[in-house]
Amino acid sequence: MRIKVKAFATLREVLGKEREVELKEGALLKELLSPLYLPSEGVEAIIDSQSGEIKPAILILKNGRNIRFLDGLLTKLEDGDELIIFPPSGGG
Amino acid sequence: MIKGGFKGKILRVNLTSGEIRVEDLKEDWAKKFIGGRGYGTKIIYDEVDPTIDPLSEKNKVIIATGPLGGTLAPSSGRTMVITKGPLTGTIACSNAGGHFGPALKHAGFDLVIIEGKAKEPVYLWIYKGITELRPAQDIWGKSTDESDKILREKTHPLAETMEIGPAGEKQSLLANVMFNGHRAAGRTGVGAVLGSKNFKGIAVRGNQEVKVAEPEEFREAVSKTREILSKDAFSGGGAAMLGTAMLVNVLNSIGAFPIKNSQDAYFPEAEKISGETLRERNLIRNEACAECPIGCGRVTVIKEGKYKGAQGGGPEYESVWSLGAMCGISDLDAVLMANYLCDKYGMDTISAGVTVACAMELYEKGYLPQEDAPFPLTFGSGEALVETIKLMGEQKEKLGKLLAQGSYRLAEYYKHPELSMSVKKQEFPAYDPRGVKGIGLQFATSNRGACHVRGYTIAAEVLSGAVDRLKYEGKAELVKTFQDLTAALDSTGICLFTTFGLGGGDIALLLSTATGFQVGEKEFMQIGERIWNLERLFNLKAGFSRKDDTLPPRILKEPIKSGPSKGEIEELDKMLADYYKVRGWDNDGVPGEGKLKELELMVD
Amino acid sequence: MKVLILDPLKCTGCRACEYACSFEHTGTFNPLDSRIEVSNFLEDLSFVPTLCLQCEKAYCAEVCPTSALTKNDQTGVVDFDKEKCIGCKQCIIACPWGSVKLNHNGKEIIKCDNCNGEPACVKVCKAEALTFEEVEDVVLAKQKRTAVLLKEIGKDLVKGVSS
Amino acid sequence: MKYLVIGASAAGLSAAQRIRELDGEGEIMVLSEEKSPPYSKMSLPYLLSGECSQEEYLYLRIPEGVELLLNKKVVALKEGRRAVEVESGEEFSYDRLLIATGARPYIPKVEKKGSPLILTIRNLEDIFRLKERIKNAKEKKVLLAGAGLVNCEIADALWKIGIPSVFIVSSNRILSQILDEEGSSVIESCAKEKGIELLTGENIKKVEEKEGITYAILESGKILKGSCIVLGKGVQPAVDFLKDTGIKIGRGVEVNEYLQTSVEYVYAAGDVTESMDLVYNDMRMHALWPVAIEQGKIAGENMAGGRRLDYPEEIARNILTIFGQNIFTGGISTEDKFEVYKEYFAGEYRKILVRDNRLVGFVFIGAVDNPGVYLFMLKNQIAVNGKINLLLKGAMTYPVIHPSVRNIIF
Repeated sequence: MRIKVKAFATLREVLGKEREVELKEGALLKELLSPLYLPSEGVEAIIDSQSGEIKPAILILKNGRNIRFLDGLLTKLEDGDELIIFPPSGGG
Repeated sequence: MIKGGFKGKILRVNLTSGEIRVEDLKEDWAKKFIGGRGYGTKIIYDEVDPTIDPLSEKNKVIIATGPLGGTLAPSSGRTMVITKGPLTGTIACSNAGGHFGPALKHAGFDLVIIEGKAKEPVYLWIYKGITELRPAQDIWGKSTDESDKILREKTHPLAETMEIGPAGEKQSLLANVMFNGHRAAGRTGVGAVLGSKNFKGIAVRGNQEVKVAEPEEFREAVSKTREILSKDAFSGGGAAMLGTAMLVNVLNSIGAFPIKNSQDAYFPEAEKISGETLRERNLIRNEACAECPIGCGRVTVIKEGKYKGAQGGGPEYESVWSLGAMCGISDLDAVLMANYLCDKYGMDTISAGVTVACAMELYEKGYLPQEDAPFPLTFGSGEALVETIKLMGEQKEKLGKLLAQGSYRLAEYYKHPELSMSVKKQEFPAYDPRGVKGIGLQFATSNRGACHVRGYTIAAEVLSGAVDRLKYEGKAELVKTFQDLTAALDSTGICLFTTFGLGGGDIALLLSTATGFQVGEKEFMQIGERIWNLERLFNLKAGFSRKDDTLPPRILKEPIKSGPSKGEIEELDKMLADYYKVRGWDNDGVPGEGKLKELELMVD
Repeated sequence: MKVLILDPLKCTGCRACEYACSFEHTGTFNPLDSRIEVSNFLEDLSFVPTLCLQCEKAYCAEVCPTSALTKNDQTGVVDFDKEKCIGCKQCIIACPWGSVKLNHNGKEIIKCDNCNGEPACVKVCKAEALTFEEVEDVVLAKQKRTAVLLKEIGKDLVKGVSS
Repeated sequence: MKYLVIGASAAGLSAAQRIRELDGEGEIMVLSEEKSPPYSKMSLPYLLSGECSQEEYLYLRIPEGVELLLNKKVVALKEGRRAVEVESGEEFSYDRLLIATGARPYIPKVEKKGSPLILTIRNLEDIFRLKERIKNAKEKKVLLAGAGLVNCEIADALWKIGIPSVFIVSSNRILSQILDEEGSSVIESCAKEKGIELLTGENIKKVEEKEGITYAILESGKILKGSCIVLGKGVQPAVDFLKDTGIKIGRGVEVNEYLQTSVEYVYAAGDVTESMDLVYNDMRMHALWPVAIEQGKIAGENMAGGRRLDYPEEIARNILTIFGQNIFTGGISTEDKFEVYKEYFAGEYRKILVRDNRLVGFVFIGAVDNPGVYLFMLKNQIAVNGKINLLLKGAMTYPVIHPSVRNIIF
């Protein structure tokens, strides 16, 4: 299956603006977020290497939904999913 | 005895009599309400009848700094403008960055009260504690950046200035108060109040020091808070890189980015007006307000096309949205131009953009007849945007005059008030409540009409993702916490953006060491709650009630049509009663006696 | 030896350096008590921090009648000894850069002392417009800096004040 | 090479220092007529006020490898023999000579009776004498004849130590040599506030002493009582010993652009010389401390055969603090000429004069901002280009003059 991965702001420098990743059916988010599929610098920026968890305030959306309120790193991916990753941000 | 932080002096300027008086800051008030928004609200509450016409001589305007202004506390450059707002009729407090607040402190004053009405246009010159009201006829009518220049020419080249533009002079309800021509206290029409008083602005330059009560402890608190902000990925880097417009892609990605007067909440062309694009195409350099390590300010230029060469501060996220997406526009140059024009006229970019969007929908639906429109007001047209802003700013023709009264009055005139995306007649900021539930409750209950910076739940609902944006549970508490925190924070003189890194405890520590008042996190939050309730009391007396704590029908009934939040509506009722309960108010949104006693507001 | 380096293009105009400097030296906040000064150009929103260049041949030290100002060869700093200063103010008119200044009430002479090797201004400069850098040969580095500065300034002098 | 310097003040010592830097071999000798080691004369009022807490702070640094001889008052120049003669008859020869004898107070003729004390303030002993006189006097008040720079500084110093004073001036205002009328009146009102009296259009006719009290009888008939009289009527170049020599003297010793006098191998620097004024465009005395240092340096350089440096045209400038007010003047400051811009607000007086797009004079009283930059602008005659407001308000900074610094790392 193919997953679209988009990055914004500072993460564009390490992940690129947009890419498509080919994964096996039924793969989990955790599998995608690895140097196998993404530039290792990008993975380092997202995942805490010690705990293996997503770094605080990194926002990952699957089709617009924060994956924290899905199944986190265990969120199941489906063909055509759009994954968006933001570095910590704020505004007003 | 004021030990530090505050200067301890208030300047009262009566424009009717021309008398200028120096008064002492009341220490017990400072303890209960801090400075800035809190202290200013207390003055308005005590001295201004809530039922008056905001544009009458009886209204007053407080220009206030907080105890952290003029110190090294991070981002301590805020200046608050407090009055009864003419756009909403509620208590109004708008605040701006820049360097004016600190300069006022260095000139010896914590705040300035402007009352009465001058016969002829005047401005106030404050120099090293010496004050003078001077004629401003020859500055009247000038744009805010011109006014800033002339004021500095007439007073001191290094003076910090506050000014209204043509919008304020003509009492447009969208008029803001600008600082040095490029920082805005934007909302609720505060500029019109100054305009109604024939008051053009203030130039200030001082030479006094600002002391803190506990220098060593304060030094540590400053290092600690600056360090936290530097380490935080947003305040320590992201904000400087992309400015607030970095949010364009974030809000659009979750489908809570209202477009075309909130007819939908997903903008396929968002990238064209994003912070990333702004940086690539238009950014000249970053600008920071006083003592700010975050440095989110943009200095931009239009490099090509019709508006080539135009240059200015901003735009902020909210402006990119209101003048861009909300009007269906992806032409960034037109958005920038409209933003610069709003600043020149002295108009709130959020309300201006949303009002244009409202006019466009009225026009496209045929409610705004073609004979009233000097040109086609079509969604997506950058040219129409810029021209409409000019009409609005100059109040030209019938439409210009209507636009200058904001979207609600415009839509009401054309018999479709439901098309105004506003609460208490103040236009929405850039978040669709249908896609972020808590912010809808915040818009509905905000004491100055629809507003994001009275309680920025977006931080938790979207940015940190600490809570689920689409759930209703817990949002009442969340909104209350943010509202109280912000009310207290706005009273200290530092910027809301510090709260992306700092908690109430950190700010309370800065406050305590600066003033010598012993304020912990709990007390700090309680001060915020006290201010919030006082503002509510003012509004209740002004005639507002539960029925005004609502959202436009579109938000409550029309589901989002496309994007990640497709199908969502905002069920405000699921949160409102809860909110009143959490606040200790009755079912009509009136603070109970118990609550007022607890907050020591009973005597009032 | 370390020297303060300024990069005006990075300055965001926040003036934290001025406040840090004032606080370090007086314990209170007053930009007029700061040794470092940010010039703001509101026309185009650009900012230039300026501070003492610690000249090798310092005009200020040359005219000081009481040797209150002396060049310290160890630190490279032109030291100011407040005790010896009588307040004649010859130094402030001697410095063409305006880097030896009067304080906020116009009574005392103030001058950058590099905060004894830990400049407070650098610590708060988030934009990194100010840095404190180790240079091998200070005299040479300074000569180079001054040469660049003077070359540029030479062009300016002919044109006059920027309009 | 034998270098001889007459006078051990700013010009003499800075010349000696420069010569030493350039010529490691030659013999350098400095002669001083005073008994005390060289000290800074401009600092004397600060010693009186106590702002200079220790006398030693006034002592000037003697450059290494320079021989200083005290108590050697030069009485004659023997140009033919390339030597000078001192009071004791001793002679000192030279290959290169620098005249840096400075100036002496001008003393007008006044009738005296008894042993009235009339002081001038030029030397260290003068301060001790004044202090002593006040200490012993029955009437603790100093009568100041003249209100020039020195007397104003003395009045200020006296006020700081709690001694009242009275100005007796023949003109109509104080500091008339450096201020315009508005400026003077600002300072006069400050003086008045501090309890310092001012009598204008008056001259002392007669001075008497009775029972330890000094009486000044004025031309108007008014009689004033005081501890003593301090004469502050300006200075004259100290050139007595140059009489009947080939050294040309105008207002002061005449020098060319290399600070050479009309006699070969003889140079002059400091208060004793006259120099071309940049804005007035005529020869004037610029008896100023920093001018003396600068001239000493250049004379030293030329004497030691370094690059022949020509001395730039000079600018009058003064900075002082009296009666709680800072005063900074430069160029044309006593009159309104050319384009005049002025402002008086919040106790601060500012004035600038612009001629042909160039700053030619200014007066700042109260706030004195960026004075070095102003002097730089004046000296270099940098085009003002319409930045009048910036200039008038004291907001001229070097990044404004030098826009290039906005774009370079330094």
